[in-house]
Amino acid sequence: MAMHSGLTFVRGLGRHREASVFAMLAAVAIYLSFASDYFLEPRNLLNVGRQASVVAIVALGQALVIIARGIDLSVGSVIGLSAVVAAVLMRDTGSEAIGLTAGLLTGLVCGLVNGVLYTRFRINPFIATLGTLSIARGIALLMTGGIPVPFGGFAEFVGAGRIFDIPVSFLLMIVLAVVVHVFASRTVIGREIYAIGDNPKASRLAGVNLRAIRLFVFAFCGLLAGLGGLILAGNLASADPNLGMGYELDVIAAVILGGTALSGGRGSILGVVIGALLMALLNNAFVLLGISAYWQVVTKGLVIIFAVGLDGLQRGSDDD
Amino acid sequence: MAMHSGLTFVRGLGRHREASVFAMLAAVAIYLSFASDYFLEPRNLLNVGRQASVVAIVALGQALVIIARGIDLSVGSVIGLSAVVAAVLMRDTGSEAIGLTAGLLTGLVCGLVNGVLYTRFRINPFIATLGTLSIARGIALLMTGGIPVPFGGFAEFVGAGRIFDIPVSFLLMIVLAVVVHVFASRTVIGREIYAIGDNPKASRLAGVNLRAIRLFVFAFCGLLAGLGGLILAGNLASADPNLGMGYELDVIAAVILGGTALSGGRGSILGVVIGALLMALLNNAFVLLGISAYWQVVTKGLVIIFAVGLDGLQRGSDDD
Amino acid sequence: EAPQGGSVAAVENTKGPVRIAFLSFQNNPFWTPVTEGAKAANDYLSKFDATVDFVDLGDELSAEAVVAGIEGALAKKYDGIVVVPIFDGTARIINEATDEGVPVFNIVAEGATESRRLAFIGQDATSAGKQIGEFIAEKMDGKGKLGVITGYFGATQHTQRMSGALDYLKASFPDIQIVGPFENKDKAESAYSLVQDMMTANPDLSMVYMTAGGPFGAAKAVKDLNLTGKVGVVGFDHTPDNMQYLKSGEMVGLLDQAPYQQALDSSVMLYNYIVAGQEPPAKVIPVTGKLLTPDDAK
Amino acid sequence: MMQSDRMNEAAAPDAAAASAQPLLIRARGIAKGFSGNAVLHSVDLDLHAGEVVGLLGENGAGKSTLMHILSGGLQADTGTIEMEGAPVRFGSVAEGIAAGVSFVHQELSVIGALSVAENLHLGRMAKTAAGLVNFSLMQKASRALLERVGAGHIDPRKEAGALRAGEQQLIEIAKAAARKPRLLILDEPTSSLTPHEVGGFFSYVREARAAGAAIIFITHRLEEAMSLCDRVVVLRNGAIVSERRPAETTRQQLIADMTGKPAIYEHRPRSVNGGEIALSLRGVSDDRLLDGIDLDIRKGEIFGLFGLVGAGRTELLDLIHGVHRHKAGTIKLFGKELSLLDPSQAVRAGIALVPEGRKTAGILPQHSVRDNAAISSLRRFARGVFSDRAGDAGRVERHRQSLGIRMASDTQAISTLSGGNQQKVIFARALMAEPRLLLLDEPTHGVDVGAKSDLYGIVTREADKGLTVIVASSEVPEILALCDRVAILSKGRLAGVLERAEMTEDRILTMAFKEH
Ligand SMILES: Nc1ncnc2c1ncn2[C@@H]1O[C@H](COP(=O)(O)OP(=O)(O)OP(=O)(O)O)[C@@H](O)[C@H]1O
Ligand SMILES: Nc1ncnc2c1ncn2[C@@H]1O[C@H](COP(=O)(O)OP(=O)(O)OP(=O)(O)O)[C@@H](O)[C@H]1O
Ligand SMILES: [Mg+2]
Ligand SMILES: [Mg+2]
Repeated sequence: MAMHSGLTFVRGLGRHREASVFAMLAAVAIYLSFASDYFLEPRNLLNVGRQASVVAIVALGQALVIIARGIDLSVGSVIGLSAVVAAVLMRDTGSEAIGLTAGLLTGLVCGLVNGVLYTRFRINPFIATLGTLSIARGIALLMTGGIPVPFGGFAEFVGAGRIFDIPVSFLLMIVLAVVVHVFASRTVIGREIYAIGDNPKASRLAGVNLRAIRLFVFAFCGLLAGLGGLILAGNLASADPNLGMGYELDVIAAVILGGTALSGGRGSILGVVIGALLMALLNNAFVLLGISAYWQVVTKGLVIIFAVGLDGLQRGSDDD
Repeated sequence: MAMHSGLTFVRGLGRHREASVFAMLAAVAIYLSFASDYFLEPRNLLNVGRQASVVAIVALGQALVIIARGIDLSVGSVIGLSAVVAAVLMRDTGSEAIGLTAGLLTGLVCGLVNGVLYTRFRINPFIATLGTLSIARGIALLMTGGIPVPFGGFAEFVGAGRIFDIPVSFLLMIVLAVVVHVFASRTVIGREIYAIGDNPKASRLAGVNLRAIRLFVFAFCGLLAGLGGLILAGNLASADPNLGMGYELDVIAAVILGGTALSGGRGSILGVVIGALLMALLNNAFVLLGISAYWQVVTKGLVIIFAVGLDGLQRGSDDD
Repeated sequence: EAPQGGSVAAVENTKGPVRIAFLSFQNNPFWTPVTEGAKAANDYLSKFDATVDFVDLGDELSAEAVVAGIEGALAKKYDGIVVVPIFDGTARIINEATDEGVPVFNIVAEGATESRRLAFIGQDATSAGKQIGEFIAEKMDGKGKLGVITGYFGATQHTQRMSGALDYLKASFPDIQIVGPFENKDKAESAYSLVQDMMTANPDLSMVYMTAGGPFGAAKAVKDLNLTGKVGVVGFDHTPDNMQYLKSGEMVGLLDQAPYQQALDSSVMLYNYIVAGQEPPAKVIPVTGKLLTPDDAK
Repeated sequence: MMQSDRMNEAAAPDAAAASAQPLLIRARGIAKGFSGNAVLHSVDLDLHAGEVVGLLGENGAGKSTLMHILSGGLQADTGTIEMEGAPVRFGSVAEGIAAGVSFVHQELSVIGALSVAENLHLGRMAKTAAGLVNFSLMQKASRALLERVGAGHIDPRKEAGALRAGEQQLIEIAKAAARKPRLLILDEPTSSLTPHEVGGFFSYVREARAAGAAIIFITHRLEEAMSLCDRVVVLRNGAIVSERRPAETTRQQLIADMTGKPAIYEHRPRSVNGGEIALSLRGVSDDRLLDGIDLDIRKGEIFGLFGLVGAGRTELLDLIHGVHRHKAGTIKLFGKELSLLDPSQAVRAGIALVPEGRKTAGILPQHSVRDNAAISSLRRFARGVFSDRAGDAGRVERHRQSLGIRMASDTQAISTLSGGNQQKVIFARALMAEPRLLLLDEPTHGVDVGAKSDLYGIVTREADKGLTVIVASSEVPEILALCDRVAILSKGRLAGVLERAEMTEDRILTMAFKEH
């Protein structure tokens, strides 16, 4: 019975784009469970989960942006800025609540700015968010003078704490993934996000409020980046203005590895999480197997290509 | 007469997407000529040209890739790998010709690999080139053990030399820009590149060899990245395996600032050069005006947004 | 007499106004004392009709940025340049400046290629690595497992610090087993995860050596794993985050590069050369970093 | 200047029948131009509730533009619109929809990533108490809706992108129907429907009329207009030139109204029997559908390919053009075996295709008319590596004249041409490649009657000069008007080949149903 439904599940996956990344994830995991005695230890698996969590959480927001045919390059900087704002306010007001709220709001506001630049000023999101990438990082540096600010309390619990040995950030990721999955597949706004990504013009003609939905996805992505910043800084108990630098590529890679099309309209939330897990698993593998320095870099590239290449070969020449 | 044709030129620009970046470039230049006594000195202007040249040269190739609806994230790593291959071979064989040829070939081969991954294995170019980004960097590290290799001779002349006070790399950029412009707008392949970016399926049915053209643009982009690597390493007289790291974003930004649409089918070569010049001008301005590092980061973001935002406002809501 | 924090005094200015460009970066707390040193030099030298203009080369460290910065300073006709050339590939432009009669003083780190700079003051990365290696060997009692995390694979300074320590340890203490190196791209969060994974695969690890950015991430991981006292982290730079863990004991050794003094002394020596032709005491002026241990932090 | 057969509303007795119903829309003096080119000149139009008005006109006459203005998608330069006596001015499509105007566009625009049910409810999805989308309710409602427009066989859970063009068209009609419109605009809704589907669609339109909606029906199939409409309005060059009741007019009369001349293409007997074999298929199969096709087509022949939806016509043309590879059998062009890897090789071998699906497979939307027309022949006329831009202009101009393409200039973006004119540009593209074998897949979709006969004339003229032509069509009249012989496909098999003398509508249809 369980066996059978398991099979159906796997077969169901086969039809989806995330299938090949999932296969790659499974392959790496199976290989690791033979190659390293430590891999299957619950503690290690949970570590991998924690390491994937921030990328996965931010990638949830990014996935919605990309499904809606946008892109947000600023997430890495927003991570840094939100963390810094939260830490500075927490330090200056002494109130955790104010600090954390301000951190999340910062993410939200950055997202809204991106959304407004896109919808009101009609700036290509690639350029608009490349701009805010720079601006947000600059503000974080200006606020702190480049010096990390200590950060602790509840955020540290979220970033580094555990409940029954399970990292809180991993639990949070699971909860958020479920919420975003339900949101994307079962709510009106969720469905409209897919619609505008697939065919913006037709969606607008059908009465979908293009601007509102676009603004929403950018704001939501910003909010999640803000949350990611709090988790990351909480984990380190320190808000570094350079926190999250370069995360945009990891996050976008997780989204696309997970089978979301950069051209919009298609994508799965499950896939995003698998993509983030694959990337965390790779880093874990390097350490567990003690792969030599430069081969780590090469291997990472190869795995990324294989993960998606399997899918391409299978699909054959049906496109174009 | 000259006045009149100048006006026509400006008006012609107004209709094009690159107009607003050009306006921004002019605005920054005018501001600088008042704000700094040194800006208008020929020596400084030529410096700006030289500083823009590598980004511009690589962006020429990237522009064709993007016009054909692809993207190449690996250019930064290809810059590094080509430089390293050239330097190592030059050192080991003692022959400049072998080294330089090998460097260019390395770029070409990297581009071909990207192209094959896309056309044969149907891997989304974003992912394929993200993979080669990592692989090429890893190979460069493996080849050098992470230690920069001295590099000199003709490449140093190209990278750092001057002819009548004009930097050779700047001259090379001008020549290449003209060649690529003519190529893109006047040759069969050039026009086919635009066509496949606009509607790949229709172009294929109309007899355009989709695979061949896609392979070509990636190969050409790789070749130019290889050339960029030689120039950059030549300028520094040293081939560092980390050379060009992060260049992909600058290069793509120059392309998009110049008015090329990420969705393909459209774009101007002139615009690409303007985009690269704007970015070099900004860096020059920071040094000339002594703007503090953190404000540099903020300013850069603002200028990028303004440069494109002008255009968006002017166009109004014609899309979607 | 020498200014506070510096070791060189300025000579009388008989030449008229002197302008020095001080080219440096700013992307993490390491640069704060460098900036302050430059400011102090400006304050001190202003009494001698000389200015030291701090020019930020931005937050992305690269040879190209250095080259562009020197080109800019030459265009602005400065009388001398203090620069942090960090990478290979800056030698040519430094030579060009020297040829034009603008002396260049290198500080902090310079590429492997010799340039005709006036002088270099800074820490030799390889010997700094060796200094840390000796410290590690002593702390580990000559045996056990050492995890290594480097900033960027292929970054010269990081590589030299790493091999300075590892070559020494391999030669003198074969019983020390090395895990890694792994790359953290100067990121503390990445160091955190790496230490977590290293401890999983090597529960008997007793020391972590970080060559570049983000050592406090490694220290935080040690703390969260409740291994304070069992596993120690050694690294570079006396930044506030690092110092905090030196106090709490996860960090057991921190080497600094006396950046304030480097910035101040170089500016004054360059000034002395410009106004009086006074050569610096040596072509390479070594700075021995101060190695702080938990005892110093208390 | 323009001869006008316009009925005088007050006087015309037949208008009384319609005007027994209340006047819904009263448009006066509507004019519209695009960058200086006038497209509509002072159009007056009245629409009554419970009336189906046919809107006919040549490609580019301004039909779609007029409809965009009525629905709020475009704003008129001058003129007024009243709805039930009150002036209205829709600033956007949304305002039009709110006022009860539904517009089924000429170009398909379903959301491929969403299910049929979601497509039908886009912009107004039902929610459960928990705030989630109520899929079961939507599916139920969708079934009812699809049933109404005669598409009950479509599963509302299916992804819309996987449906055939005709089915997608029905989805769009159902979407409009769902809004219970007061004014329903249908811009060439039948162009990709099968005869059976057209029947279901007609009964929906009649039902909507009975429910009191005003309906505008745009088509290039005059029979449809004659059988469905209460009144037929003809637009020519942006002005209304006649209004007639179907019962009181003829096809010929309507054509004359549209084109200003009474011409209509008649098949001219041709003889190609002596010619050499241009294309020969032996046992051609693919692994999906086509099964052992044998055909011999002579040089200069116009050869028809008929079949029901999904019979495999497109698939067969694709194999000949190298879009897919055949899995068995041989294809010979003038005695030389073809084994094409790509359409680019086909074009080089002298095979050109006018594909089915203008928007997805035909036009390069961001390119100019000239570039669109020249893309297939760039290599043929290249001088070295350079393309012959100047020559292109001349060639495009020649084809513009011979095909009667209506445009302001050949540097205009093709997406600003009317649908039928876009199709003519694609035709020009194929002809400019100077092929030996021309493959036409549903070549006159969206092309007006006048232009259709022009195109038939051109095809025949080229065939007389030795061009071999294969025409895949779902319209029997087109086959009858054009072809020397016809092959009928049925579920991927060759049901038979009919000589000219044997070709009748009955026989063709009977054979097409052979495997069903
Ligand atoms: N956005 C635009 N810019 C410029 N010209 C346009 C634009 N839209 C329409 N036109 C022109 O207006 C004219 C009328 O076009 P319209 O689409 O209304 O024709 P139509 O009667 O619907 O033709 P068809 O039967 O081919 O669909 C055409 O000549 C077309 O080129
Ligand atoms: N790439 C494909 N994969 C799977 N099935 C396909 C593919 N292309 C076509 N088919 C199927 O093959 C059948 C024949 O399609 P084809 O387009 O050749 O038919 P047709 O006779 O041209 O009819 P029409 O164009 O009216 O649909 C259809 O049922 C179609 O769904
Ligand atoms: Mg129309
Ligand atoms: Mg067909």
